Amino acid sequence: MTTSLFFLLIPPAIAAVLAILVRPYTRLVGWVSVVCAAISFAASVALGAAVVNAGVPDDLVALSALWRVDALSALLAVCIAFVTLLASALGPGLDAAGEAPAQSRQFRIFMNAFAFTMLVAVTIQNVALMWVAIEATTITSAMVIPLTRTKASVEASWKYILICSVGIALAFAGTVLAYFDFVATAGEVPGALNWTVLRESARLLHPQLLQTAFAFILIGYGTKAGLAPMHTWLPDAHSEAPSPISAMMSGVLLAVALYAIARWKAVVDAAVNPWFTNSLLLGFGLLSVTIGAFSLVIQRHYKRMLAYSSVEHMGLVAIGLALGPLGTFAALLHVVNHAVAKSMSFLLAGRILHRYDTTEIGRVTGLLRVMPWTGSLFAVGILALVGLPPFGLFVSEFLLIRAAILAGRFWVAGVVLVLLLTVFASLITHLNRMLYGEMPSGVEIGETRSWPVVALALSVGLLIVLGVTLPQPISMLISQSVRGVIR
Amino acid sequence: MPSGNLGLVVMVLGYGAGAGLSLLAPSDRAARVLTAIGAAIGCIGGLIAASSVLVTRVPVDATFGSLVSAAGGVAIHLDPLGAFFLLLVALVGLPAAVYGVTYTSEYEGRHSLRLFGLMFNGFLLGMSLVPCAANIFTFLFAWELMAITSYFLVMTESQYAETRYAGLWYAVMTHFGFLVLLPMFLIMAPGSGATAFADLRTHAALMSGSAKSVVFLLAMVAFGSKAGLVPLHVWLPRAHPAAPSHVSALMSGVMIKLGVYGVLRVVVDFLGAGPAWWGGLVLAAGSISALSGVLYALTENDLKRLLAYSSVENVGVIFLGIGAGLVLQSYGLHTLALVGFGAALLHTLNHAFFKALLFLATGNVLHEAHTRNMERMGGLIKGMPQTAALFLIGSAAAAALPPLNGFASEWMVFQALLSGVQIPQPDVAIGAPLAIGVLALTSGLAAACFVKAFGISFLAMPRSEEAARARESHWSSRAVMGVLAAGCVGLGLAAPRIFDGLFRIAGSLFAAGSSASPPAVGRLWLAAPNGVAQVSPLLIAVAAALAIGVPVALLRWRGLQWRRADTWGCGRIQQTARMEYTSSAFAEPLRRVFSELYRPTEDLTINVHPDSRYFIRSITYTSAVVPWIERAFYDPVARGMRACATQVRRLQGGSVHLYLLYLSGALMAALVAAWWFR
Amino acid sequence: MIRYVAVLLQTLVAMALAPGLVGFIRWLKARLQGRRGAAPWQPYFELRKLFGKEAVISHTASWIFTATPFVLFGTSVLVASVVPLIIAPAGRFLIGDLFATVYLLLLGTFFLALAGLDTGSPFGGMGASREMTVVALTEPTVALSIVALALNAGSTSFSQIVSHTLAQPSAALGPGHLLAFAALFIVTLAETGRLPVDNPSTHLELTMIHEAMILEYSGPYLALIEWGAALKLLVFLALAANLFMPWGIALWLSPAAIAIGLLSFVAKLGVLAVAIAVLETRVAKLRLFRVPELLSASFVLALLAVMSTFLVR
Amino acid sequence: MIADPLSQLVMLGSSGMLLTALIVLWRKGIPAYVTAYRWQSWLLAAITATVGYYGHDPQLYWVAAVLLALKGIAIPALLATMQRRFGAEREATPYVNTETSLAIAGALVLFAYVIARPWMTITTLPTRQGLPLALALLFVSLLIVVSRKKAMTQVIGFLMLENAIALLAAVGTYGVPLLVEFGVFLDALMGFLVMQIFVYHIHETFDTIDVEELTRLRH
Repeated sequence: MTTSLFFLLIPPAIAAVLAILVRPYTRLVGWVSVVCAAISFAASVALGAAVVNAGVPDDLVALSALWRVDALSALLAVCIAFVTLLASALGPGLDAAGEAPAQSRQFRIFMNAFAFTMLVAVTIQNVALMWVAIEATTITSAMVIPLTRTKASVEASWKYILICSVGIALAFAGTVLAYFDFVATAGEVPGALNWTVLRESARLLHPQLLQTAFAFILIGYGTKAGLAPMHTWLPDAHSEAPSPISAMMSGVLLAVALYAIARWKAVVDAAVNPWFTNSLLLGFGLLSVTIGAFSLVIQRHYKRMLAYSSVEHMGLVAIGLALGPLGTFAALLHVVNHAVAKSMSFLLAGRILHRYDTTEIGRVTGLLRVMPWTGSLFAVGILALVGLPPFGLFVSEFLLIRAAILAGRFWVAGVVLVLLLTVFASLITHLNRMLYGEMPSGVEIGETRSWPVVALALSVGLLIVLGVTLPQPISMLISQSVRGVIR
Repeated sequence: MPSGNLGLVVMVLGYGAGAGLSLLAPSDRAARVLTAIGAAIGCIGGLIAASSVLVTRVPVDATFGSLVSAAGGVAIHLDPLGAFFLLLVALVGLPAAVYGVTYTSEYEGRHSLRLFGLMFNGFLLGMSLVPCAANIFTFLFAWELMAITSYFLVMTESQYAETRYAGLWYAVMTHFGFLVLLPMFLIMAPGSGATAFADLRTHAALMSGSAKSVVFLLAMVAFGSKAGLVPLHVWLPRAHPAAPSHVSALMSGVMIKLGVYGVLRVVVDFLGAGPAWWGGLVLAAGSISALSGVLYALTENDLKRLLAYSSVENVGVIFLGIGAGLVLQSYGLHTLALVGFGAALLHTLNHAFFKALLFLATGNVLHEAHTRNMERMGGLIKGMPQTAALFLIGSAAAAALPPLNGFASEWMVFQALLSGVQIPQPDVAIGAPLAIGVLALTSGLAAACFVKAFGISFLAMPRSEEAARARESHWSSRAVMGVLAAGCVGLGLAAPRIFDGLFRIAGSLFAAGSSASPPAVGRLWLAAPNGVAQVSPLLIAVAAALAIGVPVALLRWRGLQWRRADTWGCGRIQQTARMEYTSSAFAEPLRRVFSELYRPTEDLTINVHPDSRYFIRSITYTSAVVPWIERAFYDPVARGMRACATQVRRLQGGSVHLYLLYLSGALMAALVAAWWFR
Repeated sequence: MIRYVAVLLQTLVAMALAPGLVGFIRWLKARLQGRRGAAPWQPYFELRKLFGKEAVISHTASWIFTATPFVLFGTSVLVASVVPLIIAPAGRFLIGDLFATVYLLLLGTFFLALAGLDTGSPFGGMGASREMTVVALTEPTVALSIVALALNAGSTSFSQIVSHTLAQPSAALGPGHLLAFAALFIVTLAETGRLPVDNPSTHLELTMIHEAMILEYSGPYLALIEWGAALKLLVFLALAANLFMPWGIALWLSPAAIAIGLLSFVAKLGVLAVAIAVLETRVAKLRLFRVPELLSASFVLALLAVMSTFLVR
Repeated sequence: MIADPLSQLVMLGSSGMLLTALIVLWRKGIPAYVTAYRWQSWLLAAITATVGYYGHDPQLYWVAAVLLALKGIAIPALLATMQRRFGAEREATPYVNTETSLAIAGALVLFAYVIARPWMTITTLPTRQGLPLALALLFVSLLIVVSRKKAMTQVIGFLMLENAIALLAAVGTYGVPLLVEFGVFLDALMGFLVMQIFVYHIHETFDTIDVEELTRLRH
């Protein structure tokens, strides 16, 4: 347990440090960081297996006063490590005639640091330190956005750092308030900020103060999770960042922020009527889905398109969290599926951008004939993102609607379905425009560096596996996490 | 292993192999052949499974609970009704697959035949699995497999912007249906979270009337959009022409019928008898679809669009049968109700045959004439006599002319509607004669429509070079069309036996029905309920053969001498194709009669000689039919969506201050909420 | 067996009578218009002459053109053998009911229209288009009048309708019955190409419907078509006669009954023929686009027939 | 109660911090902002130390020391260098003019009191009077970030936001555990450094630090 946690966290740190120390940059560093990512992915899987075997719903594999891995942490850790591995393997700085070494170095440093901070965020059990880690993710990821410094990237990085810092600061204010509540009612206790302790003693806490705290926390982490109306940084940052980073941000960073919200929700629900947190989450979730959906209708850039679809999906997850056990199950499953599908789509978008040298949908035509494999995989990614079978997101959206109807919230189901149709219509329109039509002149035909395609094809396979046979370990992991979050 | 399960295994393996192998095929040619072989094996498997169930009446069951256990696992249950539709898939799929081998040869090098093979087999697999599905997840899975693959099949000839547009319409409409399907099933699902169809059936019995009605309405919308009921038919006349012809044959012959399957399964099987207005609604929908379908078909000059609209019409006829059944059932007249359902099933089967035949024949025509526009065809009967003859059989069947199969099923629908007058309440019963009037008008118009379809494109003088040069297609495609044509005749003559079987299938849907016995008299007679009227297609055929054959024989015996001459041209020496009656001219009278529906836009510009207005240089006349039904329903939606989108776009204004303002606003709102909530 | 023979015989009788009926109407019209006109049996001579002549077939025509006359004639004969003329055999011995009859007639029209298009002459196309329009618009009327009858008799088979009407004569004079009769009579005029829908004696291309379609026919083919058309007229009149006033029709096969049946049949035909002749001398042909109004009027009549039947039920 | 020196001092300090924030709303020159921030950080350090003294919590002395070093000296110095680098760019016309923003600030302070009133009942800490002030400071610094156009001003606003939270911690809970405290310091420093880098980027690519220019990415 402890060892696997060690091997989960340390390799990215090593890779980052190595990238800092070794200069000028050499390909070796890149490969080392790939290997490290692989190791930590293996470790995360081991961790997940251990948790499943331990089988205890929530009680917890506390490793020390500081670290703690339960099902939810393991789930997130697996996602993070997986996407990191993809990003690291397909990122710049691996082949000889690669990009500018300075850029590669910057990328390797902060990509690994980024991964490290995310992994820490999901495995640490002190809510304040969790906050520290999440704030750190902002800093590390922000440093990679202006990898190639253009006006756009600078603007995007400024908006990202400013909005997210302000938001995350609010989350800390919420944390402090909750702590204040705890200290005021329960007095000084060692490990009072460990959220298990918080949750155990939540019944004593002063409900209204806790509600205020949750308001701060929801807005704060919600900013990071891209919930509307705090999502505004997201399309800019995700579209300007280098594709591997976009993949990590969109695929898992948002999920990490929602992880924090889920943890706090568990605490607050123990003290106040869950109706409060549920309705807040429902409200922001529906708003996100709405804004995400309608921003997709008239969208000119495919990376921004993917970004808005992330907003929409995070909204769905938030709604799921508000819909009781089944909804939470659907939400967590959706997090996993979305991590795979969205990271894949962003990496493919990177290949398309590299070939067509434009992010405009209107100028990317005849993709299926220019890059047959990339094109078809991209199509698969989009079709998965709109929630069609046989891909995983269909299952999770199906469960989400079912949860809504079982919870008697028919109007939620109705609204979500209408919005999903809007999303489908717009995405399929854009996809249609990109895949078919005349090939623009001056674009070379055929695939280059085909092995990334293979890697991405694997994640397509994963998506199908998730959709057709939701594997037992994963569903067990998720249902354990549900029991950990919902009391 | 019972033959049923064996058949299913063979089916799945066949389609799977076809998909996989054609994807990995070494050459385009190999891809074509492998596609067909896999599909054929799959169809044969489906044939085995379906017929074993239909013969032994023992349903086939199989469950794979481990797959997606979270969503209820994958479950298969093939009962007679499902078997009938599985049979439909296989019966049309087999000819289509064989036909495709030669038809897709022209795609070599232009489109990816590997992808096509994958999608084609996936499409067949999806369609075959829909009637086998025994729980919500499996059904939706198969349903969407069918939808996605058919989307890519429609997009095959993506070089045309028109095709891409059609694909868009198709995708959106089909997904709309899918998203309506979800709540429909989930409302029926019991709170325990069980999703097996058996549980749905039991739970539906406990549901309140209003909940049942909601499910019914959702089912009508969801399955109606697949079946192409007006006004949800918009994708049909776009997608069918765009798709390759044998795919159109499958879509029109089988896929839209799965909408019929859905309605029968959910409304008749799960919900059971409902209030009379359900049936009334179905009758209304059927009447509107039948009438407007055939009317739009009449004014079409695009041969495939014409056939697509005719599919809308036939689906309308099918729903007339179902509607009659529902109304009668709601009054407890179960035997009569079964006649309605049986008639619907019979017409489903018959339409599958003649529409597939027509689309395949059209495929040959397209291949030769290189256009779908009838006004550039003509005289094809000289170049391709056999295709012409086959198309004629199809048209006659579509016009419900005896003794072909279309006649048998429409006669049964007539009788089913007629028995509606036996409903005790006159104010309800009066609906039956009205529906009969609609159906009669529809069949008359259908006859006119297919006179036009055949006469304009195959008869008289060719209107274009290509049409003049048209030659017969590959023998294999003619062979499969021959099989389908034989089916059209055979199903017509054997209608009494078949209807007997379909009646029992419909009877298996509800308890009261299983005891009822079909009104068929012997094997020769197609009989109305209570035997108040009979008709024997076989005898009609024999008598007609006599009545036509004897005069022929007599004239031959007397010997009639004849000679060739030019068509009389009112004194003109030379008849040219320009002087022939065109497709639009043929439809003109009816277009005037129904101008209320068509709202035709006409524009006549006469370019006269500068010296005297009596010397006319050129006359240009353009006229178009306004599809106002579509406009009325879909334009507002599109406009609303765009409006919302433009509003939402404003939010992302670009100013970081604005964004921070949102953030602060959200914070304040949340704080106030937290402050209020006690 | 004997019944089959009887049916065959009465069909032959109908075939024999048909040209006479046409001739009689022409003769009577001529008389009413103050002309002497040709003798009623003139059509027989015409048929004989036509059968003797050689046929001229257009270069553009295909086998559809040559097959059509036989189909048209055959279907007419078939229908003649189905409907009750002199004797009304019980249901089992007939191959179909009213609906089947309608569709059989439609089969003939279908081929006739195709033949009209086949020669590529603009007149043929014109005729075909107009014919199909008229036929399509008559269908609902026919169907509804059938329903009106069926509502009374509880069946759509001839024998039952006939026997039912005979059983209770009062129904024959009921409003439903009369309205349905009126509707069916209008349909008869439309289907058989009489005034005011079509003018059987014109050869002005722009006004004609039936004649335009058969413009290209000659010799034996034309003979078959003319004969078939005449038979169709006879069948329609027989329907109008026997379904609404079946008195005198032979229900069993005794010589006396058959004799009475034959006489009453001829009498009824005569009456209806006179009616048509009078009508055709009185009214002018309608403009083509006024025809739908007439047909919709007939549809309304049929609808009223059904309604009233419901009311009296 | 009133006699309690701790609550007196805390009230005084908190009010002073709020005042410095209001000064930022009122003045126009960036140097003035930097000074205001420096003062605020010193006040924060002082409050922390006082709380530590009366709460007999030696840890807080360390915290106060780091506060002073980091926020009271280092960061203001860096800000000053930035300001010198960019020259005296004045905060031109903000989105809301001075009067209005002061009025809004007043409203926010009121709102803070409304929100924070219930909390006063649950604790008996003598420092609880500082809670609403801390919240008010938080809101006001939000207002600064929202309504001021220069990137630097926004950075200062953000820093003040952090101060507000630190104040909240100090008066509410006598400070959070030391580990957290230092984690937060680390983040604050890193965050500030990154922001500083980005401000330089902005200045190089747009040759202004007016955020107004940054509206290229939209929709």
